[in-house]
Amino acid sequence: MEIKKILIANRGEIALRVERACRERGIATVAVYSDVDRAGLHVLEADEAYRLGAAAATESYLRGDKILEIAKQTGADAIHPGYGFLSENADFADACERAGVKFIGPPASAMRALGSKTRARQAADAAGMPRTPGSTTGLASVEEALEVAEKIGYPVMLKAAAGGGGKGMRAIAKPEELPGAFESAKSEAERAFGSGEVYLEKLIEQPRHVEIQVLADEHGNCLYLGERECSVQRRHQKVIEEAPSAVVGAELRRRMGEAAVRLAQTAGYTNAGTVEFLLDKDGNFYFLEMNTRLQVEHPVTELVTGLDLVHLQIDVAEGKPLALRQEDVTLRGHAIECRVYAEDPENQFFPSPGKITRLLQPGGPGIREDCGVYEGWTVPMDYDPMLSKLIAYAPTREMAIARLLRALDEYVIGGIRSNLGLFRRILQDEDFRRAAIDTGYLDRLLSSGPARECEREPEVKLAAALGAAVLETRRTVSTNGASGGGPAERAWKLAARREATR
Amino acid sequence: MEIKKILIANRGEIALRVERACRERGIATVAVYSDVDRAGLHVLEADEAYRLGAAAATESYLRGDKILEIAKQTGADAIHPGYGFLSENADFADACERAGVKFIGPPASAMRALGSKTRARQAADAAGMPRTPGSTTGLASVEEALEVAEKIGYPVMLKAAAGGGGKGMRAIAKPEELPGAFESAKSEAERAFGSGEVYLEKLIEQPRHVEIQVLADEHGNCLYLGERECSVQRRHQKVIEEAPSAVVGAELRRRMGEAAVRLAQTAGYTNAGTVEFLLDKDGNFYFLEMNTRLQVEHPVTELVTGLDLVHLQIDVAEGKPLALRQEDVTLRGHAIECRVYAEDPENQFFPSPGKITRLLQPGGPGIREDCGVYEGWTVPMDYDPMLSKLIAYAPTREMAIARLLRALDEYVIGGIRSNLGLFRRILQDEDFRRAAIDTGYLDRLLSSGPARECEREPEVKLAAALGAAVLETRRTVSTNGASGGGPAERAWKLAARREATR
Amino acid sequence: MKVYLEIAGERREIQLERAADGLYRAVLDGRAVEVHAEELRPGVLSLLMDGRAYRVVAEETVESEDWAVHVGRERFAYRMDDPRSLRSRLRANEHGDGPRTLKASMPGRVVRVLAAEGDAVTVGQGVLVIEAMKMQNEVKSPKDGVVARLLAAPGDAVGAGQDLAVIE
Amino acid sequence: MKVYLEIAGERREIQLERAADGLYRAVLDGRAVEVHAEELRPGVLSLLMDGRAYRVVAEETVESEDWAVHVGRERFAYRMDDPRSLRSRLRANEHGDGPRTLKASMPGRVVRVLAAEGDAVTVGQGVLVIEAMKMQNEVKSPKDGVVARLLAAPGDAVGAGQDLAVIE
Repeated sequence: MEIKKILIANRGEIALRVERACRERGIATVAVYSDVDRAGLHVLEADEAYRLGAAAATESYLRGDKILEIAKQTGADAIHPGYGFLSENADFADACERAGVKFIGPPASAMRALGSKTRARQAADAAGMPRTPGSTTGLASVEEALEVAEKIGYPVMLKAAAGGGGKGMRAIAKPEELPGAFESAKSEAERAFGSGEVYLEKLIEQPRHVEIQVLADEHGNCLYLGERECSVQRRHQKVIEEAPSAVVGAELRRRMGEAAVRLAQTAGYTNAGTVEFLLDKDGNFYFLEMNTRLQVEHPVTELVTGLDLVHLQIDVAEGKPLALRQEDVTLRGHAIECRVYAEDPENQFFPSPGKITRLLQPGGPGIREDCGVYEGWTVPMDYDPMLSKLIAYAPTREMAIARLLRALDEYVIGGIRSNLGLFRRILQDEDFRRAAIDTGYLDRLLSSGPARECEREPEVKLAAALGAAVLETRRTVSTNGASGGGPAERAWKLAARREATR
Repeated sequence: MEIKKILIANRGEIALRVERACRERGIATVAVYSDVDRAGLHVLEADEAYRLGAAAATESYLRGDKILEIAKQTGADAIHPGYGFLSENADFADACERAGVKFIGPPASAMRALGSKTRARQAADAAGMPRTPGSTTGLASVEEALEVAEKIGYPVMLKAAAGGGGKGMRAIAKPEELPGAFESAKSEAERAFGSGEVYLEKLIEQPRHVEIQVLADEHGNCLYLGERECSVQRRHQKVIEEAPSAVVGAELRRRMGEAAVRLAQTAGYTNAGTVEFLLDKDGNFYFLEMNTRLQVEHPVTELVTGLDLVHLQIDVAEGKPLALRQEDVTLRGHAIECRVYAEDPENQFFPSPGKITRLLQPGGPGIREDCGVYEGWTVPMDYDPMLSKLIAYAPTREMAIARLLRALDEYVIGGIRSNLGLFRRILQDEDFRRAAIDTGYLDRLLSSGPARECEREPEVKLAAALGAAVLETRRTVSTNGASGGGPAERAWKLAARREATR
Repeated sequence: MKVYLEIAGERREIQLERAADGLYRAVLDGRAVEVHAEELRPGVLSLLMDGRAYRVVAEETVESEDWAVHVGRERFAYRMDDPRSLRSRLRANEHGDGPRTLKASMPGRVVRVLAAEGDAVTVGQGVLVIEAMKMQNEVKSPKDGVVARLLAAPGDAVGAGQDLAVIE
Repeated sequence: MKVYLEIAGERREIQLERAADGLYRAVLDGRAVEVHAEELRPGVLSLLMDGRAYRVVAEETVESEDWAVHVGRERFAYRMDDPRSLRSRLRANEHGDGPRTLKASMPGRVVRVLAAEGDAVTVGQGVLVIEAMKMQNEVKSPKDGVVARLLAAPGDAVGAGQDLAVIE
């Protein structure tokens, strides 16, 4: 089946990224948007665009019914869900199938088999792949929890089966802590996910987060496309991802890859997916969970494999058998991605939505930016605060780090705060540079105090003062300000507005 | 020797590209600029910047004396010449050496050995590499020319030994044409290059232009980094370049590569260089000339090899032995570059300098742009009209073409004319798509008449009319125009200016 | 508000009414259309018309009276045709049988003058040669007539749109 | 022209004189410097000072009174300190012992109000909680005092810079 038109049920950079792939294939695109996204790039660059509703995701990007209706009305053959929103919603995938619209992702059955963490752990056992010791079904009582914990040994992790983002998760060092944690985790999970199912697993100390990209066609073929290391996390959210991992060699890669492929095949998985592992200090890996969609960090895999995952997703959705064999997949060079967020590192990473009044974007050799914003865009407060993904590719990890630092120097985001400075700090950190990272790395770095202020050179301070003065005088003398007006003009507007609203 | 500071004796995208590499290595950069380039990006992004003189290249970028003086005063360890300007000037390289400033390029002796086409042909013979049949020394008389032509057989090419850009070049089909052509080519060469030396070679019919990138260190090691196909040319100027060539297989690549390496080693070549060949229909290749510098089209080689040529150039200049062996050099995927020029394809490709009033640049997966301009930049009329190099990388040639077309759709250059439309035409052309190209391809395409106007869809025409109307009304009602002012405001300014200058 | 324009070789009369934030009701050559326009940054419009999305980018040409919009990959030159508009009035001066001014279409340097003041010239005949970026271009007479004035001499640097000669 | 500003924690007095196109002679805290400034596009300056090149980018914050310039990778917040400037006058209202207005530092939604009108509050005490992008932030009192007025209620959407409460 040749796909002629795709509705993209998403927004921001990922919607634009899918649109670009579609245009490269001559596939028409249908964008959907909420009220605050009318001026979004994904609307600008689509062939068709339709309004979903108000800003809240529940009124817009989570409205599977409306989205499917638009797909039918516009004659879209397929829906690409991106990541987040409806991308792992098995009911939506089912509804698409019933409506005869191809959902670009795995079948609902595979999503369900892997969506619950306890069921995924059962699938892992069925596939004969290592996972953390612990339960594979929900815990019925505190007593059962204590029993399991005793068997696997403390410290243990209590986790919500439906979990995500660290909610309903508790690390437990000794038996006395378990009863209280059990109750609070259960009720937190109940509130967050509508399911209080929790289970126990052995806590792996200082693990690395290493994940395997898999790709399966609808004819039983499944490949692994190398690993990504995502150990740099803050509150269980990935901040920097890279490929390959500095500590994964060919043999470990093959073993993890083959395990991931077995899991996917056991669950009848198709299309792109990611199997997440914890990797301990001794090189043992443990199945963590499977993400049944394209991931935010897929570009690092694309850069080191030379493949295009969205094109491959569409190939698979069209029913084509994979044109690649496992031995055709080779890794070359090193890629690192920074998730650029509208958040203020100096203010507990609080989100910083608002208007981007100044944007200078980096470029040049080895730099890819998957970006969904532009100068003048107002970052809505209603969604994930990711602005852009800045990715560097270079022959070696060391050069990729240097290249990213160079690109960060070129990058200016004004009007809102961003975490660009955080990346500079990490990329210059000795531990990161020698790849001595684990999932606790970033929290340790941040709790070690604020970034050491490098002594600013007097000339730079002088240039800043003179630059500010020159800009101010230009603003003042110009009768016709620049777009948006200079500071002086804005101050005037601000005063006028206040007068008006008094 | 570790290089700490580099002066970049160039402008535009290549100066910026070298600055970026330097910043990635922690090397300080010194920019130089002519009066019309004060607002150039290479000045903005440098650590230091010094004025050379008036716009004309002879007053600025060709002033080796001034440039070397600045290098000495700023304590620069090395000079990167980019391409063009002083990059193949052996006297300048000599002067650098005498001044103790490292010239990032081959030694003057190698430049001299390969700079004259007749001497380069002698070097090719010494290296035992195939070249076109014909003379290897200047022709003393018409009689000698007739004799040589008789021996190699018509049609023949008469060429200037010091030539470039097609000057002093004549294709000759039969003996009667030779005497006239001999005199006119000689005097044209004398005027253009200060040397009337001409020689004869057999004309290869419908050849492809295929060149080999070589890289040699100062310890006798030399590698070839695959080939580039540059057959799409207009008046002997490359328009589109790609790597690899669709018609070069592994065996031919090895033979051409080894021949190129032999030539470089015979001439004592170091650093990056390019050996150009003609490739005939039967797969025979003939040495054409060697370019003793980094080429405009080096990015396509970088994308398919995963290497960074400017970093490698600096490594070599620092005296490091090459860390790569020939078997480490592998090609993956396909890259195509478009040279974006300020020229008007609808007006005989006349240059179109002036202010870029609107610039929307493409991006996303697989797109690299090495660009030296920005919205608001005034393209000077004094230099080469290249604005930017747009490069697409993809797993296959077909996908790279589709990706470039997608990127071209995203690209808008306003205020001046550009050749973006020409690339769309070539990339959609059936012959180009099946790689049925030779150095005469583009001239044939262009002489086949103007681009077939695709019938514009009525909706697009409607959108254009409504868009224009909306923009016009917004301009009219806005009391405070956007940056630069709207059309209406500009019309007013234009009128006011006329009044003032009357 | 009524807008008259000449675009893609067609004259259009557009009645435009702003209905709500960004929404316009238009009557174009008698046909009613609704269009939603969002200006992302000055000169860059996102247009939605019946579900179809268009990127319309205004090309601002600084020194000329030819405007253009880019819709997707296509460029549409246009002229405002409102007889009341200043622009139309400016343009009107350039038409008719009166004197016509030759202008430089791009910045460059005058390298040759091919006709002297008082010479008769025919339409299409070269009057001056300008060089930029090492290429030469002939500036041609737009009509049959006489070179009334030469405003540039060999060696002069000229800017785009600068007057070069007047043909009567 | 004289400019007073507070930047990187230092007060600077800058006497600025435009000498030629782009060239300024400045006296900064008594020291004479020459600087060449080229504005590439609004807010983006190329500064040359004694051969050193700096990229100075003005950050335009729409709804706030804090300005900043980015020089290379560093961001410098600054305030104009000219007593005659409107901006300084605006800011003066916010200082001293008088009533102080609590403002939203970013757009969001008020989810909780932690103090009622008439309540005494101490410096640093939370007065309201705002949520944006699924994260919550306490808005704290800038001084010891009494909540004179509450200008927002739970559920209200607020814009950046919007007044939330007055502390007297």
